[in-house]
Amino acid sequence: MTTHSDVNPSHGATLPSDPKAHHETFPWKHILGFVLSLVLTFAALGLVLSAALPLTAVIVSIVVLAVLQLLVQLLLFMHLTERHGPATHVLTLVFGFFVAFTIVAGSAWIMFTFHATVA
Amino acid sequence: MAYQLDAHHAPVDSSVPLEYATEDGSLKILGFWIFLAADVVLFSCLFATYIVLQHNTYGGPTAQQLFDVPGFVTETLLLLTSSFTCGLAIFEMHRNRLQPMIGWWIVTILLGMGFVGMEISEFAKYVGEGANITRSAFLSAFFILVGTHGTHVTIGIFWMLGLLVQLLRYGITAITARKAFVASLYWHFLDAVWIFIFTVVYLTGKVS
Amino acid sequence: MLPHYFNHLFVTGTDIYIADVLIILTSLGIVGVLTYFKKWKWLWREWLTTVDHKKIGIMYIIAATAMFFRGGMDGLMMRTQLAVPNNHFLGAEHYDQVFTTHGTIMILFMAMPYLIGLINVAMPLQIGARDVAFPYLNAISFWTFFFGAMLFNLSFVIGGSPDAGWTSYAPLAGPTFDPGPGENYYLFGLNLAGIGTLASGINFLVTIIKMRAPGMKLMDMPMFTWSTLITSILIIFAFPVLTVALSLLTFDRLFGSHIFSMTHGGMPMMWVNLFWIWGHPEVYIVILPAFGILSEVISTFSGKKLFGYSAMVGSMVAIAFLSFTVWVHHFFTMGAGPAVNSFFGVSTMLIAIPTGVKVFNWIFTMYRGKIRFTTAMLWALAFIPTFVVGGMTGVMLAVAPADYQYHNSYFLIAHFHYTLIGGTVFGVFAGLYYWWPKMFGFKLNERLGRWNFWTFIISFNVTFLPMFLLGLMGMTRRMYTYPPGLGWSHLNMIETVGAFGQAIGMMFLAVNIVWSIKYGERDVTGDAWDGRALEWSTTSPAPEYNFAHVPVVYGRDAFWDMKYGKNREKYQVKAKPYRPIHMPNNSGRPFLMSLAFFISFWGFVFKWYLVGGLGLAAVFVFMYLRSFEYDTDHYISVEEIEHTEAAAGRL
Amino acid sequence: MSRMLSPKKRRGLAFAALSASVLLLSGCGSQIAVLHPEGPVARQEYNLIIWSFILMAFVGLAVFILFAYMLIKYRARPGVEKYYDPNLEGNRKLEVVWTVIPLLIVIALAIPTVKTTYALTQPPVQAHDPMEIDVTSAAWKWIFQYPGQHIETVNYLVIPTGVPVKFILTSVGPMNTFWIPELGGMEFTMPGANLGLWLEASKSGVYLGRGANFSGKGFAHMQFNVYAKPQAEFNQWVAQVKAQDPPLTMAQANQLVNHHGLSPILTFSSYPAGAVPQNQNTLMSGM
Repeated sequence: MTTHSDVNPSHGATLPSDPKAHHETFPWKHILGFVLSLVLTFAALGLVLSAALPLTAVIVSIVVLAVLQLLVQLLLFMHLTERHGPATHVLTLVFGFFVAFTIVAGSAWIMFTFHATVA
Repeated sequence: MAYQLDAHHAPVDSSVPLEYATEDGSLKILGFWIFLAADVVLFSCLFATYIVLQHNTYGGPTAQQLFDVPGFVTETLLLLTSSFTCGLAIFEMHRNRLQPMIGWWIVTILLGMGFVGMEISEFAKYVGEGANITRSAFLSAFFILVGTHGTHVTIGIFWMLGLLVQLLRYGITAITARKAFVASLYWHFLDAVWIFIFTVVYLTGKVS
Repeated sequence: MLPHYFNHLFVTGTDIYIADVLIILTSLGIVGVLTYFKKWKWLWREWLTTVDHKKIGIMYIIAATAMFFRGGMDGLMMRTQLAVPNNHFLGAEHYDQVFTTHGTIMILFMAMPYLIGLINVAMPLQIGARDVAFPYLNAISFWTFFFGAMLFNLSFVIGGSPDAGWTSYAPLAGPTFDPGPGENYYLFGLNLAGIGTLASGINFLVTIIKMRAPGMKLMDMPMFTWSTLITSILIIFAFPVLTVALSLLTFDRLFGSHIFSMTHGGMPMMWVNLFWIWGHPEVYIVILPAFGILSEVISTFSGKKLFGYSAMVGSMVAIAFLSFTVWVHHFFTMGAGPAVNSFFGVSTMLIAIPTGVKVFNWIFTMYRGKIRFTTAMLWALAFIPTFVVGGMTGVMLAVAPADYQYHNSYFLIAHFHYTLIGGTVFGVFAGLYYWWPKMFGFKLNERLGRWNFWTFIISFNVTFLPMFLLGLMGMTRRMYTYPPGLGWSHLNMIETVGAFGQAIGMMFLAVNIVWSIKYGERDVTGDAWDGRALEWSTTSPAPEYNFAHVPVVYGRDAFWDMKYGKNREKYQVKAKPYRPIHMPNNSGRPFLMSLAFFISFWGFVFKWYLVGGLGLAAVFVFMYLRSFEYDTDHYISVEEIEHTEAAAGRL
Repeated sequence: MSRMLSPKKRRGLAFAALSASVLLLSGCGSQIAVLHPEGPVARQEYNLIIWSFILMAFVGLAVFILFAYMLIKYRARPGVEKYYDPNLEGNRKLEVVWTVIPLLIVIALAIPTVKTTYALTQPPVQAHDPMEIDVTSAAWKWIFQYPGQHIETVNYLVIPTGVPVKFILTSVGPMNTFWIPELGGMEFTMPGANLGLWLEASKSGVYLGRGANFSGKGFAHMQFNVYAKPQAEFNQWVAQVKAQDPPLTMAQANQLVNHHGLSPILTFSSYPAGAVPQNQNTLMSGM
């Protein structure tokens, strides 16, 4: 996080900008993102319909593909990396993913093992 | 509304994208990112519930029997495309071109409506087959997870319609740009959530 | 069309009639006074429509105080019933309602709003800001909390209170075992208040990240502001979980889904799981701000810098992280297998380490200080040993196999009252006495304060210390009665005496407030306690705009530095001329929108879907109106600033 | 720091206070059930309770003594100025000390915790063949079925001493927990799930059991006696039940489950196969 107060632009250039991003005349990033998202979607669908891999491998692969798609949305569409001041939103989002992972993995772990209390 | 400033007018900083140009704009965009992070957690709870209950069909239809591949693939394509067109609208906004921006904005809304329409007919079909929310824990979790996403999308459509009116009325200003940008964040986010529904609910349902 | 329980819409029973009469009389009294003194317009303009963080904070504190008395009455009723074995003061059903409302109100409608109120009052002032980042949203937060609390309380007279415990475990709280509207009140009341809480979390986080006075680095912030930052993060990631849990149970109750039901493949344990994923961070949401208050108060009244500032920050961050990984310790006995229990047991014990670090740092903040025993300091000091007892028994509870013997027993009840009263409530009282002059411009009386303190703290221990023993004797929570001959009777009687002692202690607080309004020492300097952070650098109470000039900060303990520190010269720059100050407009919409929420959710409680739907539609209309509103702010003119500052003797 | 009590003195003081409080707690009459374990499970839990109490008391005393010392020594009084140092803001060494010592204490507590957690999933004494009892909580009564003996009791329990008993717990109503403090800690009863709990009574006697998780109106009355008898007497009791008591009919079984109310003590010489909720806990198929 920045060590300067970023409340007042007139106090100094605390809002860095990326002028390049705003002079593009053709939406290359968006088209790349769209193509990638289609490719990833159909790859996942193909994996499931072809039934070529064992069950666990299929599930792991399609979850990985979904995570890649999430990155496509965040990086190519949502301007996640554009920084105007400290990257608080990135930190918050990362912590959100940590909590989300804890909830999903933790719940599955707890709920699927709770019959096994006695040997 | 830059409450911090002793300036006479809220300054407009031309070195950053228009949506960040006012202090208020950058506060609200940060606030909305944080809201999205909270929404990640909200959906993760619904996903956790679905994952825990997905096999508890209680003699009712299973995911494998219920889901229809062409249907959910079409829904996915509609939403993916709308996310793309929404990105294009913001791209045009950054180039300060109102007409194309509004054009892509309207396309996005229409694609969103198509998605919601398909989802409603999908739900209606299931209910018609007796696979309603009261049939089993699996179906309860399914309808609530997918329905929550659908509700988010519906709210997004009304939101974007409201902004459409404001864009037509005021054009691209620091305020409308910020509002449109925030709505676009929401829309892309819902697309990302759908990808996980596509993967965890529909694809996994077909595979196991 | 009318639901079957329409017939018993109004709850019957002697005490309920008394409550009805009291509520009607109080309401008539308030209406009468307002009308007689022609204060309606004042109430609307100055309070109901305000977006000023200080006024919103005060409204939170007033509401929380009212809820404290309501929850306290519940506590007294419980203790009266349990004073002797086989008592018939309350029946089982009535007792069940009373402990349910006691727990829910104390956690969600007393502890949280007290702390959020104090945060609202002090945090923006501490960082030298003019308001929070989203003042309009702040008003929505308050009013949704307020109407959520009102909805929950309405159950007492219309429809019947919830009676499945504040934890509301399914399937007991499901439609089969609890068909009446009481449980719906719980679900909708909490969900409404939860909306406001989430918004507060986002609001405070953005405020702290983006609106600190120029020069104030994150590691320069007062510890209370740090605790607010961490708490906000916990709120943001914990409250969505509560929203989901409540909504899922609502679906089960209203629309016949089977998430938590006993049949059709539902899993009641999933409720327990989700509830505590929220519930454990919630515990830290109500304790971390109290930690922050404690740091401020101990440092101020020891006349010293906080000992181990970085460690204090680091330990809060560690606690926040760990708080999301310990939730199973609330249900070790639910048989999730030894691996799960071991993991969550050890992760729980780890929390003791950062907590211990904080305790030692507080103690060493007093080392080589000059300790002034004001009432605020007394509450803060009492916090330490009391919270240590709570914390140590917490570690004992984390020992999973031992927890099999403590779970749901009075040992657990004693433990969490030591943390929540010894921690949160003592912290809140310390904060109230400390920031009172900043809020109202006069101090509370110290002598009455000491009476308040000593009566309460002695009675508190008389009430809760015996509970540890009762738990080990096998007494479980939520028993409305018990037979004689188990050795429980004397201890229960002692506890009841203690409970009434606490009530007397609270009466001293009420008397103190009334007395001090009339005779309390005015704070004309703005610096009532020789304070350290920026809130003491402006007038008491602070003007609408907080600071005529936004302060520039050169390090920690900015105001202390300004008065005595090495940067004294830097702070004494010549005052620039005033410039107009940009402020948000007041708005009645947050109030009206929350009222629409209230009406809508009240409709849903009784499954009157038309009322529910229309209310929700009204909420959306208000949102749309806001979206189309462009005239949202105004400027305070230089003349007005000069006038205000002159009146405060600051020109 | 050197002005405070010497380490030796401090340790002595801590030990004295500690032993006093342990004596106070354990010598306080047999009514403190948790501190009077009558079986191997309860005993293991008791040992952990005492060990954690000792560790915590050590920490607690250190805190209380330091706290009192600071309050007395540095209170605002004439002469305090000579110590006063408003700019003191930390001490790395001390901070390391009060991070590392708690960490060691946590380790000292975590190891036996994990060990015991795993140990309690095994039958406590392997010498005897274990027996099984199916426990069902209903609104608001306890139903005990003995699959080995094929008899059923309501609201009381008879077990042989010295024999590990595997309780299979479920519920046909709200959740509850099954708790016999003198024999060991509690475990949940939940509809739709079978949880297991090992307990054993070392000697004969009557122990009090109760439901410990709130389950509605009749919750406070969900108390039951556990009669622990030597194996021979237990067998005799079973034979007597078989000879004297009526069999449970399906209609009666349904009545017990569906009627929400209290129940007197009941005994049945047999029960129908359909009356075992433990056999029906499957979530996937609807039957």
